[in-house]
Amino acid sequence: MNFDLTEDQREIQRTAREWLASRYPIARVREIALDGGSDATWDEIVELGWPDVAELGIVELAVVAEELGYALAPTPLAADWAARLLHPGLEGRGTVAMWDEGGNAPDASTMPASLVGTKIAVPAADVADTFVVTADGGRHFAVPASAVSVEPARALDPTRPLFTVRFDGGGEALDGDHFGRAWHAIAVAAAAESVGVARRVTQMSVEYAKERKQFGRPIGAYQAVSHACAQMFLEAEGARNVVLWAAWALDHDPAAAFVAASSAKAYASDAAVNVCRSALQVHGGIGFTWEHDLHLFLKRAEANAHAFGDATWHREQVAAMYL
Amino acid sequence: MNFDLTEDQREIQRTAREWLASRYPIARVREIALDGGSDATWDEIVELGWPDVAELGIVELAVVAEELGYALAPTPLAADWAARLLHPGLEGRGTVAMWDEGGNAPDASTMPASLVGTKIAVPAADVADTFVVTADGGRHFAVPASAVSVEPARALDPTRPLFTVRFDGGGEALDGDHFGRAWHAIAVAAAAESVGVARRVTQMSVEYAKERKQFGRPIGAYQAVSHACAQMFLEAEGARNVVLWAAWALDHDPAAAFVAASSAKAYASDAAVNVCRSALQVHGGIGFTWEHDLHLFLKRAEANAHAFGDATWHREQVAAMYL
Amino acid sequence: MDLTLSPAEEEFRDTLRAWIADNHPGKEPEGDEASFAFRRDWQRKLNERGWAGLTWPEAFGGAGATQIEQAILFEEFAAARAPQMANVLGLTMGGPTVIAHGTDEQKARFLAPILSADEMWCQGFSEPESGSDLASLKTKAVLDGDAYVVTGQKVWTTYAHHSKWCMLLARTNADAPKHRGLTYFLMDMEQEGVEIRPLVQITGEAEFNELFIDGARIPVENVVGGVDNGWRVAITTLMHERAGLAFALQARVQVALSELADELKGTKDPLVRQRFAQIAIEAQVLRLLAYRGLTSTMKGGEPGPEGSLGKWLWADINQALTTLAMDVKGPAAQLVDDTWTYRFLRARANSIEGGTTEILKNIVAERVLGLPRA
Amino acid sequence: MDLTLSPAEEEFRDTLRAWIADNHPGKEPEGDEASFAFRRDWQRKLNERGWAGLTWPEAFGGAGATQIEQAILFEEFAAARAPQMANVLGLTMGGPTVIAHGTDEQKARFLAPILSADEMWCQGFSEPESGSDLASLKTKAVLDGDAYVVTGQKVWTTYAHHSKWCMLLARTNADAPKHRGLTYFLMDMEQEGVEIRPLVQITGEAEFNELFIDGARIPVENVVGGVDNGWRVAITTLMHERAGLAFALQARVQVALSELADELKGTKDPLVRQRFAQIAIEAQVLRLLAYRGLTSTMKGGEPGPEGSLGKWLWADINQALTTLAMDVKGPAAQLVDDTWTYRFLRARANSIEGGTTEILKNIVAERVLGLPRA
Repeated sequence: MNFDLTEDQREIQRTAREWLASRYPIARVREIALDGGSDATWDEIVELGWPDVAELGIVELAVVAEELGYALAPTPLAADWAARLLHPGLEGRGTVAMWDEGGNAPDASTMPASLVGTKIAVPAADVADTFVVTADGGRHFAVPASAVSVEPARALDPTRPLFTVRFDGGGEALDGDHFGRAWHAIAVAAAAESVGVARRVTQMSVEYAKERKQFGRPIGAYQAVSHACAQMFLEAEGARNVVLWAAWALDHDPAAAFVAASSAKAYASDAAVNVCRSALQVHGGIGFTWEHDLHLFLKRAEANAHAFGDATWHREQVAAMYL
Repeated sequence: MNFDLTEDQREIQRTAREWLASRYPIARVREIALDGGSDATWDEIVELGWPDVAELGIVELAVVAEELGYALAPTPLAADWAARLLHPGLEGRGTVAMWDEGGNAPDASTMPASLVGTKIAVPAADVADTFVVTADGGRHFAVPASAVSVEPARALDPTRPLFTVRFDGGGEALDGDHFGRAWHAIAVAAAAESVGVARRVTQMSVEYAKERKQFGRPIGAYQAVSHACAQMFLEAEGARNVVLWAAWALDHDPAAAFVAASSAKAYASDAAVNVCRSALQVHGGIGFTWEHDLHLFLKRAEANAHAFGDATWHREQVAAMYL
Repeated sequence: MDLTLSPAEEEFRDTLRAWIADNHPGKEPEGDEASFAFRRDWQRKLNERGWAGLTWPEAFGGAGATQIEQAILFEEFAAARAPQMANVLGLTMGGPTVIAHGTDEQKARFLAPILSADEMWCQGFSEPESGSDLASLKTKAVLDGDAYVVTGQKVWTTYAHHSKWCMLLARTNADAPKHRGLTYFLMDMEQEGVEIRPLVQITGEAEFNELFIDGARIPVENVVGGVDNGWRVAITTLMHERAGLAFALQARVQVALSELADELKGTKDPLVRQRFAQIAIEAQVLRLLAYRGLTSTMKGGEPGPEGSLGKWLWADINQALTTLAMDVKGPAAQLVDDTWTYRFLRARANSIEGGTTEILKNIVAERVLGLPRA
Repeated sequence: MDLTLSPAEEEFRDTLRAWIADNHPGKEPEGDEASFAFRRDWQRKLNERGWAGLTWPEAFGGAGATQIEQAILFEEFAAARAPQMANVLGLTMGGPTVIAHGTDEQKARFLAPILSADEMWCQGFSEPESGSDLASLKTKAVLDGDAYVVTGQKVWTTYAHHSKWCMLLARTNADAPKHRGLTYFLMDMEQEGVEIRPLVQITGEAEFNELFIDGARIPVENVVGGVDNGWRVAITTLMHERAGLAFALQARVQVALSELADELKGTKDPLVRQRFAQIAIEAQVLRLLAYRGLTSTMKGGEPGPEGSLGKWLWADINQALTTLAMDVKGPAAQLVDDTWTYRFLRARANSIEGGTTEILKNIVAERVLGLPRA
C-alpha cells in the first residue's frame, strides 16, 4: 500500500516538468496559440519515449499527461496516445476522429462502416498519418490521411487546433476487445491533463492572492479569497488522487478500472473548470485580459471538460455501476 | 406599477405579526410542539377572518401565511385554507388528504373514486370536520370526519402534527374547473410560509453574527459568515418577491399565474432550506441544540419543502412552460 | 401591490412599441467602427424623438419621464432586440452627475452634446492597483494656475477611443483620508497628455482601454461637485447607475433566456430542463428585484440595496445561462460557435466588472444587514 | 504507486474478517445504557484478541500494528456493520496522548483500563464561549497544595456520564498569551465538583453533555506534558485524531452509500442518478485522501493536511448523502422514518463538530497554502 508515485514515476514526472518548461514556457505557448506551428518538438517527444503507450503504463501516461496540462503544452501527444490505445499496431502518427457532426454521445457514433461522413473537433488532423475513426456499434477503423479531407475548425482552446474531417470511405476495421479499456484510458489521460491545469491555476491564484493588495491587505487575507483558494486546492488534489487511482486500476485492478476512470473524468473535468472560474474571480479584471495567461488555462479546462465524455455523461456511467 | 403591499395589506401584516407574536411566542410554540394542543386559538382566528379565503385574496393570504411561518405558528390554518380553496362550499373546518402511501407525485393520486385507501402526512386530521381527498385523475372528494380513521404519524416538524388517514369509501365528488388555481394557490401559501421562516431565520443569524465573538471579533466580521448572511438575505428577499408576484398573478394575471406559482414554490422551498442550513453553520454548536429555537424553523423549512410539490417537481412545471 | 401599468404608461408602451417597429435599424454590423456608427445613429434617432435622455428633465433636453417609463423602455428595447445607444455612459452617468452636481455653466456646456452623441463620454475611475479598493486610487491632479495637471493610469475605460470627455476621479489632496482627497473632473480626451491603449480581453475583443495620463490639463471650471468632494459625487452616481442598470440587465437576461429556450425547445433531458428552469426562475427573481427597486426609488427618492443584490444575482444568472448553453453542445463545445462561445467567455467577467460579487456581498452585509466591516 | 496489500496485510485482513464473522454481536440495541453496555462488551472482546489498541505499542497492551492495518480494520468493521468500541475517545485520543506525553507512572496507571473499557474517557476542551476559538477558553485551574482546583464550564462532552476520566484543558496562567497559559489535565469525573447535564440535540438525542465544574480537584501528578504546555499537547493529539478519524469516517460513508444504493437500485430518475453518482465519486475522493494521508504519515511520521481536507469533505458528503435520501422520499419526507431522518438531522452538525468547515478552510489556506491569516 503506497498511494504515491514510485521513484521511477517521479523521475518521469521531473523529466516531463523540466523538458516541457524548457520547450514550452508560457510565452512560447502563447506564440504557438496565435501563430500555429505546434509540431516542432515531435521528434524529441518520440525520443523521450512518451508516445509508446504499450511500454509506458497508464500511471506513467497519466503522470506525463498531468504535466502536459500543467505546462499547457501545445503538443498533439494526447491525440497520438488516443489513437495508439485504440490501435496498438499503429505506425507513424495517429489521431482519433470520434464525434459525429451534430452528435452528442461521447463514445457512440452513427457513422456507417462504409465510413462516409464528417467528424468534428478532430485534434492533430494536420499532422496525423492515420485516423482512428469511431463508427456505429462501437466499431473502430483506421483510415490513412491520404483518404480524408481536413478543414481547420475554430477551437475554443487556441493551444490545441481542431479540425473538421471529411471521410469518403476506405478504412481498415480494427479488431479486439481492448476498446473499452482504451476508451477509459483516453478519458483518464484527458482527466490527467485537467488535473495539471487545475494544479497550475491553483498555484497561480495562491501566489496572486499573496501579492495583490486591496484595502491595505493581501487579498488572500480575506476569507472570500482564501476559502476559494482552499476549495481549489481540495478539488485539484482530489482530482489528482482519483486520476492516479483510475490509472493504476487500468493497469492493475480491471474490476474497478471503468468506474474509476469515469469517476476520474467526471471529477477532474469539474475540478479544472471550477478552479479556473474561481481563479478568474481571485484575479479580478487582470485575469480577464488577453495578455494574462489565465484564459489559456480556462479554455483548455473547458475544452477538455467536453472532450471524451463530459462530467454528466461519466457520472451516469458511475451511477450505472451502483444502481 | 407598485411592487409593494398596499396600506390595507400592510395592516393585515401588522395585525398578523402582532397577534401571532402575542399568542405564539416561541416558548409557547415549543410547549405546543412537545405537548400537543395546537388548537386553542381557532375561534380567534375565525374572528380575524383569516380562514375566509374567498374574501381574502391570495396576496392577503400570502401575507398572513408569511407571518405564520415567521412566528412558526402551530395553527392548522394552512390546512383549512387548502381544503377551502379546493372546496369553496366547505362548512366547519377542513383539511386536505393528498398523498398516497408510497406515492411520490405531489398532485396526482391513484386512489379510486370508491375512496378506499390510505393517505399519509395529513395535517390537522385531529380537528377537521371535512377531508378534501385527492383521487385519481385529479378528482377531489369531500369526506366527513365521521367516515375516516385517523392515526397520529411522526411528523418531522413537531409544531405541526401529521396523521395517517384511512378512508373506507363514502364521499361527495367536488366539481369545477378551479382545482388548478386552487392547487397553485395552496403551493403559494406553503411557499409564503417558507418565506416567513427564511426571513425570521435570516434575522436571527444576523443578530447572532453581530453578538457572538470568536478570536476577539464578532463572527459577522468574517466573510465566511457575512457573505453567508448576505446570501440568506438575497434568497429570503428573492423568495418573498416571487411569492408576492405569484399571489398577485393568481388574483390578477391568470396567464402568468401557474408558472409564477411553481416558480414561487420551487424558489421559496430551496430558499428556506438553504437559509436554515446556513443559519446552523453561522450559529455553530449552539444552533444544533434542542433548547435553541433554530431546529424548529429548520424542520418547518424541510417539511414545507417536501409538501405540495418539492422544488424539483415545480421546476419541471416551469420548464414545461418554456420548453 | 399592483403590477399593472397605468393607462398613461400603457399608452407610452404602445407608442414606444410602434415607434420601435417603424424605426428598428436591423442587425448591428460587425466591427468596432461600424458598430459605433450604428449605435450613434440609433441614439440620434431616439434623441430626435426626445427619448435619448428619457428621464432627464425637459429643461435639459430630456423627456422628464418616470422611472417606470424608463423601465418600460428597457424591456421594450430588449424584447425588440433594439441596439444600445452609443453614449451609454454619458446618458446614464455623466449627464445625471452634471445635472445633480454641476454648475449652470457645466449644464449648458455638456448636456446637449451627450444627448446628440456629438460628444461621447467615458469613465476614468478604476486603476490597475485600485480594483475593488477604489478609494486607494493614485492618479494625481495638481493645480497649476487655472488648470489641474493630471498624471496617472486608468484601466477598464470603455469607449475611451471614441470619447471626447472622461469622467475622471483623481487625487487632489494627498494628506486627507483616502476617500476625502479625490476630485471628480471632466477631462478632455483630445489632448497630448492622454494616451489610449486597447485592452484585449479573453474573448479576443477590445471592449475596454487603458488610459495613460501624463501631464494632461483640466481647467478648474471642469471640476464637478467641488474639489476633494469627488468620492461623494462618484458614489451617488454609481448608486444610480447600479439601480438603473439592474433594469436594463434583467431585460437583457430575459432575451437571452428566450433565445436559449428556442434552442432547447422540446428537449427531454431532465437535467437540462431543471437547470433551465432554475435559471428562468432566478431571472424572474431578478426582474422582481428590479421592480421592487423601482418602487422604493419612486417612494423614497434614493435607490435601495436592490441595485447591489441585482448586480450580484445578474452575474450568477448570466454565467449559469451561458454555461448551460455551452454544456448542451456536448463535444461541439470544444469549438467556437457564433453565439454562445463569446457570450460564455464574456459572462466570466460579469462577477468582476462594475463591482465584484465579493464587494457586493460586503455591501449587503455591512450596509443592509448592519454587520461589522470585514 | 501501489494500492495492493502486502501478503502480511492480506493475511491480517483475512484473519480479521473471519474473526468478525465469528464474533459479530448483531444489531446494536436501542437506548443509551443498553447501547453503551453493548459497545463495552464489544471492546472487551476485541481487547481480549489484542485489537482494541491496535496501533498502540505492545508494551502498553496494544498490538503494535501499522497504520495500514488500522485502516484495514476500519474498512472491515464498516463493511461488516460492526459496532463502535465504547471507549473511542480513550482509545484514539487519551491513550495516544498519555503514550506520547505522559510520565511512566501515568502510563502504568491509565492505559490498561482504557483498553479494557473499565475506565471510560471523555474530552473537556470546548466551552460555550470558545467554540472555534479554542485558545480563548476560560476554565481556570489554580494550584492549591498538591492539587489544582478547577472552575469553569465545558460543553460537547461526549460520553461524560459514562466516563471516569476527562481530558481537560484549563487555564493555569492568566498572564501568558492566550494559548500559552493552558494545561492538559486528567480529571477524575467521580467527584463532587463535577456536574454533568445532558445536552439534547435537534435529533432529540443527548449524545453530548455540558460539564459544570466547581472546585473540582486534580492532583498535580495528573498534569500531562507539563504545566502551561497544554495547547501543544492538545493540538498534536487533535492532529492525530483527525488523521485517524478520516479513515474511520470514510469507511462509514461507504457503508451509508451502499445502503442508499440498495434503496435506489433501479431508479430511472436521472437527477437522482446524477446526485448519487456525484456523492459516490466524492466518497471515493475522500477514501483516496485517506490513503494519501496514510502514505504520508507512514513516510513522514507526521500527519499532513489531509486530515483537515478529509474532515471538511466528509461533512459535505455526508450532508449531501443524507439530503438525497430525504429528497427521494417525496411527500413522505415530512414524516420521521427509521433511518434517514435521524441521519439527516445528525449530519447537519458534521460541518460544525470537531472543527467547523470554515476553520478547516482557514487551516488549509494558512498552513497548507501559506496564505496570510484572516
